Parts: sequence; C-alpha cells; structure tokens
Amino acid sequence: MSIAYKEQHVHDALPETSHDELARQHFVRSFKEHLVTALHPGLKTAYEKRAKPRFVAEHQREPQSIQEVGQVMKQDSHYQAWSSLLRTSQEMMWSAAQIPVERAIADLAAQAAATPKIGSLRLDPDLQIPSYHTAVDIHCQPGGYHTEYIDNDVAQGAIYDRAVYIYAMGQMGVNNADMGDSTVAWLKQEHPDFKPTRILDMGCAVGHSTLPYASGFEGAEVHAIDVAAPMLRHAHARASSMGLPVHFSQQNAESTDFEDNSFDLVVSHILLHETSSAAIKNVIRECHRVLKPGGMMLHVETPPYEGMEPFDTFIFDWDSENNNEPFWRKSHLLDLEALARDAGFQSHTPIQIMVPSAFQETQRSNTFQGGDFGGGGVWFVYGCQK
Amino acid sequence: MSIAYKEQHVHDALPETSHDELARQHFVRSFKEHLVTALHPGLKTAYEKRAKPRFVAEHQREPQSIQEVGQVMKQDSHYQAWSSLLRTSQEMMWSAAQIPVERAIADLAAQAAATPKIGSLRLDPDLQIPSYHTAVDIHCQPGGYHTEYIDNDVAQGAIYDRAVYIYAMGQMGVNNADMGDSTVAWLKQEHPDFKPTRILDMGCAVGHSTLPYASGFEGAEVHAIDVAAPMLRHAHARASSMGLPVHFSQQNAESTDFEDNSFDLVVSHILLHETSSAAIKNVIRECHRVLKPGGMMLHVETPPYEGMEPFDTFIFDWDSENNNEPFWRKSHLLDLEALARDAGFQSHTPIQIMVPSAFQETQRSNTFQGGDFGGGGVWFVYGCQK
Amino acid sequence: MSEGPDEVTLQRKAKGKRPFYFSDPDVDRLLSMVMALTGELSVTRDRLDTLERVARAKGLFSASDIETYQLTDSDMEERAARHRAIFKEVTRIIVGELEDLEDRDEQDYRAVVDQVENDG
Amino acid sequence: MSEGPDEVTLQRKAKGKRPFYFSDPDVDRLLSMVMALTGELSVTRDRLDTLERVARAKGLFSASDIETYQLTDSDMEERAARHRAIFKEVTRIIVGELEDLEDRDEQDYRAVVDQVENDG
Repeated sequence: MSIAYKEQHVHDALPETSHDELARQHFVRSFKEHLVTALHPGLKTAYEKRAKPRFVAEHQREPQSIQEVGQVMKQDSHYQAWSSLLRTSQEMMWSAAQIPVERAIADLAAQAAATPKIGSLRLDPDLQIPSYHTAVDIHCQPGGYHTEYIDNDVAQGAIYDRAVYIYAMGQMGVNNADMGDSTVAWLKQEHPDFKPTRILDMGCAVGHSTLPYASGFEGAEVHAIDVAAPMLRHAHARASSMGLPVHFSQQNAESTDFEDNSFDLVVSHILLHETSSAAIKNVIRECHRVLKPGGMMLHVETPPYEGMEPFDTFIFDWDSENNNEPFWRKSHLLDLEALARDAGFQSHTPIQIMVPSAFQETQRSNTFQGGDFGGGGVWFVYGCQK
Repeated sequence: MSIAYKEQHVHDALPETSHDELARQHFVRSFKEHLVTALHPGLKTAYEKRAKPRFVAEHQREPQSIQEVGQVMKQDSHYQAWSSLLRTSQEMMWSAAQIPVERAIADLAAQAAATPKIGSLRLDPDLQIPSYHTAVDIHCQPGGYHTEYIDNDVAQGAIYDRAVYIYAMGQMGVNNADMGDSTVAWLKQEHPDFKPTRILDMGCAVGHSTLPYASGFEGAEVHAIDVAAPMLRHAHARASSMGLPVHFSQQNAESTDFEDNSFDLVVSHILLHETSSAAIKNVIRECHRVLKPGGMMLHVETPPYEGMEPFDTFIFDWDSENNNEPFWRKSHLLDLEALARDAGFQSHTPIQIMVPSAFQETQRSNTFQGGDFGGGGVWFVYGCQK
Repeated sequence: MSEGPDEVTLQRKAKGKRPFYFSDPDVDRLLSMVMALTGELSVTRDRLDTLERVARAKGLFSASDIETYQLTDSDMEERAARHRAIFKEVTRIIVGELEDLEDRDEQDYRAVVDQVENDG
Repeated sequence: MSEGPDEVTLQRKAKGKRPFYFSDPDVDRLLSMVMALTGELSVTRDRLDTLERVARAKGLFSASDIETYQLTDSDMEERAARHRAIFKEVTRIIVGELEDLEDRDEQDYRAVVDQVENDG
C-alpha cells in the first residue's frame, strides 16, 4: 500500500531546514509508512500462527486480556522486531525534528517574538506543570511539552509541529488540522443550528486542532489553553501567520480562570489520555463549569477498548507501555458515562461516537501505527451537552 | 584473489534492469566473491586451530564424519559468521534478481510470447510437480522452479537465468553454458566418432546447459524437458533469440512420453541431486529406456563424497542443510555403479570421472562457495553407455 | 494468479525453515540487515561512480578533479560537523542512556503508570 | 536555561525508562544504530538525487544519462575492486580473528601485561 505524498504547509513559524535535514525527516516518515504497511500486518499473523497457539497449548483457552496476549506476544520475534523498530522510528522522528530547531533555536525565538500578532498570548510563569507531564516525556518527545532552553523559547512547539506531521505521515492534512476539521464538520452536519460564539480548546499544543474552530465558526471568540509556554508561543506565532485570531493562555485544563457559564463549546483533542485519573475528573468538571447551559463539550480521542478483541486491544495499547503514555490504557477503559454524570452533566446522555475524518477520502489509508492517532480515517468523540 | 570481470550476455529474454537494480546484482556477485576468496579459506584455519583441537581434547581422536565435524564447527565463530553471510548472500541474490522481474513481469511474459520461435514448446498443465520440488524451494529460490504468478509467466525462469550468473560469479561463461560446454568438449575429445543425432536434456531449467548440444552437434534434434512451465517458456524464448532450435516439453524425467530406444544421448546437469532416492532410480531407468542401444547417458554433477576428508565433506555438504538441497547429501553418497546396473545398464561399466571445465583457463579460479557448483574448474560426470 | 501487472508481488522468502547460525538468532537477523545496508551503500557508490563517468564523458568534470580537489581547513570544518551529526544520530541510543544516568532521577515506568492511574 | 545560541544542546533522550524488546537488549541498541545508518544512507541518496535534478535543470546531464551509460567490463573491474574494498572493511573483524589463528600463537593478553609490568 502506498500513501499519496503531500508535504506539510510551510508556515512562518517553522524553522528553515537544510537539504539533508529535510531528507532525514522524509526518511523517518517513510520508515513509519513502511512499519505500518509492511510490518504491522504481520503482527496478526505472528499472533494467530505462533503466539496464540503457544498460549492455548499451555492454558487450554485463548488469551483474554492485554496482559495475556502480551505474555506470548512479547516473546514473539516479529513483535520484538516491530516494537524495537517502532520505538526507534519514534526516537528518530524526534531527533530529525530537533536538528533544525536546535541549530536555529535563537532565531526561532526571535522570529516568533517578531511576528505581528493577532489574537493574544498570556503566559503564567508560575503555573505548576502537572506531574503527569513531568514524570516522563509524553510520547517520547525529549523534554516533553514544557521544557524551555532559552528565553522566549519556542523550540518544543516548533519540534512538535513538525513531528506531528511526520508521525501522522501527512494523514492529518497539510496543517495537521484533521481532528479539528473533522469535529467542526460533524458539528455542522449534526447540529446545523449550533452557532458557538465563544469556544475553548483545552490542551491545544501548537493550536493545530484549534484553528479549524477559528476559521469554521466565523466571528466566534476562540480561546486555547495549554500548560506549556513553548507550545503557546509557537501556537500564537503560527496562528497569527495564518491570519487566525486565537487567544492563547497558559493554564491547566483542570482549573482555569475563565468565568462560569462563559463558553458555548469546549473541545479538546487527544488531551484526556495525557492526564491522570484525578486530572481527567477535574477536566470534565471544569468543562461543565465554564460551559453555558445548553453548551457542548467534545473531546476527540481514539476509541475505547470495550468490545475490542484482546489482540487488537494489545496492539492498540502499545503506546501505554512503549511510547511514554502512562495514562493511555486506563483512559481507554474508563466509564465515560459516569465520568460525565459525576462532573455534573446530568441533563443529557453523553455522546460516544465515531466521527469520520474530514481529510479527503483519497488521502486516507486506514493506517494506525501502534494504537496512536493519525490516518485512522475516524476519530472517537466523547462529549455531552450541558 | 581477484576474478576477472565479465558481464552476462544480455539476450532478449532477460529483463531490462535500471542502473541501481544492476548495481544491486553486481554487489551480490562481489559479496559472493568476497566470501569465496576472503572468508572461505579461513574455515580450514578455524577447523585446524580451533574446532578440531576441541573435538580431539574431548574424544582423543579426530572427527570422522560430517556430523562430528559439524558438532564442533557449528560452534565456531568463523563458521557461524561465514554461514550466516553465505545464507544472506543467497537471499540477497534472489532478491536482486527478482526486483527487475517483479517490476516487468507482465512485459516479460508478453515479450517471451511475442519472440519469433524456432524449435518448439509443449506444456502440460496437468503435470504433477513432484513433491521433492514443492516441499521446500530448492537452493532458496522463492517459489522454486515452478511457481506461476500470471498467465504465460516466465518470471521464475528470468530470475533463475540471471541468478545462476551471479551465483557462478560469471565462472560458467557469459551464457552460463559451462556444464554443457564442458561435457560436449569432453565427448568430442574422448569419443570423436560419437555423432548423436537425437539428444535429450533432462531437467533443463532455462536451457543454459542444453544449448551447447544444439550448437555442438550440428543437425542433431535436441529435446529438453523440465517440470516447470515458467522455466520452459523462458528457455524457449531464450534459445530462439539465440537462433538455436530446441524442442522443449514439460515432463518429469522419471517418466517421459518419448519412445523406447529413441535417443543417442541423454544428459542432465545438476539434476540428480534435486530429486529423491526413489526418483533418481526412476530417472536412470528412464534414461535407459529412451536410449538407443549403444547410446550414452551423462549426468553432470559435483563430486561424490567418497574418499574426501571429513572436513572437506562437511563444507562441501553445506548446501544440504543450509541452502534447501534436501537430497544433496544422500545423492553424494550413492553407489552409482549399482544405480546404473539396477536401471538396466549392464553391458558397460558406468563412467565416473572428473571433466575439466571448458571455460577458458584464465577465467577459472577454482572457487567453490559451499559445496555448490560454479567456478570449480571441474565437473563430475556420471554416466553409462547402453 | 493475479490479474494486472500492478498487483503482482513475488514470493520473497524461500519455502523451507531458515537456519540460524549464531547462538542468538537475532544476531543473524542483524547481520542480514547490515549486509543489505552494505548492498544499498554499494549501489549508491556505483551510482556516484557512473555520475562521475557521465560528467567526464560530457566534458564537465572527472573523477580526477575530485581526487585532486584541495579541501581547505574550513571545508574540513564543515565536513567534521557533518561527521559529528552522523555519529550523533548513529550513537543516539547509547548516549541517550547516559543522559538518563546523568541528569535525572528516573522513576520506574510502572510506578508512573500506577501514579496516573490511581491518583483519583 | 542556556545563554548564547551556540551553547544550546537540546535534551535528546526522552525522560522515561526506555523499553527493550529483544532477549538481549544489545540487539535493540544495534538495531537502532542500523536504522540510524539506514537513515543517513537515505539522506545521501536523496542528496545524490537532488544533484541529478540540479544537473538536469542546468542542462548538464540527467538521471537518464546515468541509466543509459554503458559500463565496460573494465569499468566493472574497477567497481568490483571497490566492492572488495568495502567488504574488506565491513568484514574486517571476522577476517582479523583468523589472522590471529593463522599467523600467531597469540599470548593471553593478561600474560603480556604481567610480562611488561614485571620484567624489571
């Protein structure tokens, strides 16, 4: 299977890359494509023909859980090679994205600072970075979202921006906007009369999922928060260079300074699985607090494990043990109805649906890497009306 | 030691190769040369200085069999590296030969079908491919001799044609014809009055050993059989493009549809070791049946193990365990006299001789890879007059 | 049998269990990858070689221009920087383990999972 | 935080214990190095590819000149010599061990240390 090639849109906040730096990034993208198309399918074969029979011989029944599949798969040579290569591709991806940023870190900071801005940026140097972001560097980005190397640093943002494109192999569109695009498209189709005038995006990173709301709901006031200053600085320069006004502020989604009942729409994109059991409850409670009555909360994620085959769950769960996503597994096993109800969403039944990717059909290839996002052609949306 | 470079004759039935495809093939050839010249000699050193002393220390005597040499050599780091590399070179050889054929498979089939033909081609879609060809893919050619991917497929033949040249490192001449050339040269020298008018080549593959009989015995009617249709289609196009009429037919050498007493000369080239204990008896019996009284049977092979040093036998036997040649060992240990006698050859003593390679002296380097053919500078010929 | 030429994929692995030679078969696998990589490098060298021959045939430049080209110290500086970049990539995993040792009190990963799963 | 732009070195290893997959973690380390090397080769190929495109754009030569260039057997001789040189380098460690076996009765290294340490 080959995936049509389309390069990322080169907006002003991205670093210049030399010929070889770019070639190194392209190699990682191809490496990931190869893993997805040539090695990933073999996992099922290895399981059915080799690993599962070993389990059955020993236990006279099939594996029934992630742990039981793991018992035999972790000893399988194909799984070992695939995992080692996938982890390596992840490390190479970050490195390839880091190289031009490391070289130009000061210029990037200066350039972001000099970009004429629209919208606004409000940083809080005293904000406590939550321990679920400092314990390990999530999805293996060295330094995580928050690390700063110089004053006015945008490095982690510039790296993340490029790495997301490589990771998704272009399957989230030239601006990595697929999660926002898909949700906006779904909202407009299913709720044509819903016209949010004030929107909040939680855990916005570089704002790649935020911008579709700014362009999709004309005139709406769009806010976006994140705990990481380098993400927000880059996000602000990026949004400004694209002519889209967004109000960025450095806040933890568990507890913001927004007023009660002040938003029509609160969204997040692959935020929930990067929190914790306590934090996710706080986030949903915070959504309820800041939403106007009748307002809508929507969280874009990958699908819960319920009803999945044990093998599929095991593969889908790869990131939880292998890509520094410690809350990945638990977040996919939560009782989402109870989570909403306990946070105060009691008038409406929570939404738990699969939303098709807005990314044009021909570009989609239904390719997942481990369990992580990008190119699946579909997003899981969890939410509730207040 | 360096081997003079000469490229294969590019006849019309070979695929076009891009610059890099050709470079990949050249690399494999050089890889094999390097194994032969730089790593192979060390096997003897490793045996004498390391492996044998270990065996002697334990048993107070030297190893006396393939198995006993193997006991200590298989633990020797040099043998392990050499074997792993040799197996790898074999896999790379097939892959490098496959790449241009895979790309052009439809064109090759069309091109072979369109070649103006001389001689003839008779296929038998109902022929049963013998189990000794389907159990494993002989000498590691993926798909063996017989696999067909499309209608009128010649892929396995085109791959084999090129791979033989790479395997032999050019040591069988620009048309891979050395086995036929050497046998014809020997016949003309030793039996100057023998003028066969009807000749059969059994297990002809792409006819690379067949053509010397067509060109060497002018006016003779030359037949060639093989079980594999893609080999025969390619062989027919190849022979036609070289202007040599051969009558190819898809038949098993154990039982052909040729009349009794109808050939002056029946030959085969490295066929016998790719059969089985039962099949080899049938083949020799079939040779006897189709030969005219006074006619000659000649099988070109590599030398029997009898009288060889245990170490040499072990190395020579490498292909039997490591290159998918399951009958290799047994075929080198047979009582060839009894085999002929039991098949009906009772008037003459069987021939068991070493025949010098017809390939020009300066090009020969006396280099074997494992035990397999090509470049040895000498062929073992087994046969009998009826 | 497949239909169109586009869909034809040849069988690439020979039928028959592959023997392994080293005490750890993963070493055979790595060796195979290293030799394949050596092959691809050789292909690249050959392409560069042909390019040089083409350039000479067209009167542009030749291998001997390359052989006799005098690199300045500052050229060499640039090259050394590239060599460093290559090394950094190739030895990243080894150097990375040291970063862990030097800079961080690394928590056991399982403990991090326990913490985020059970903090609420 | 660092001061000048020259001194900034980004953290290159993600915090969090790296998982290893093979029964011997050194296989993971080697595999990572092999893939990094594959990446650098790919970068080199891409640079050569760009060079060919630049040459074509400038009307000098093109990829098709390379594809159709006819190598003589004597060109191939030179190439085969380079292939040999590459192999010799790549397999040096294997051949080297045999040199020891063949030519020398290698003393235990510890014995040599003892000798030079204690000969006076």
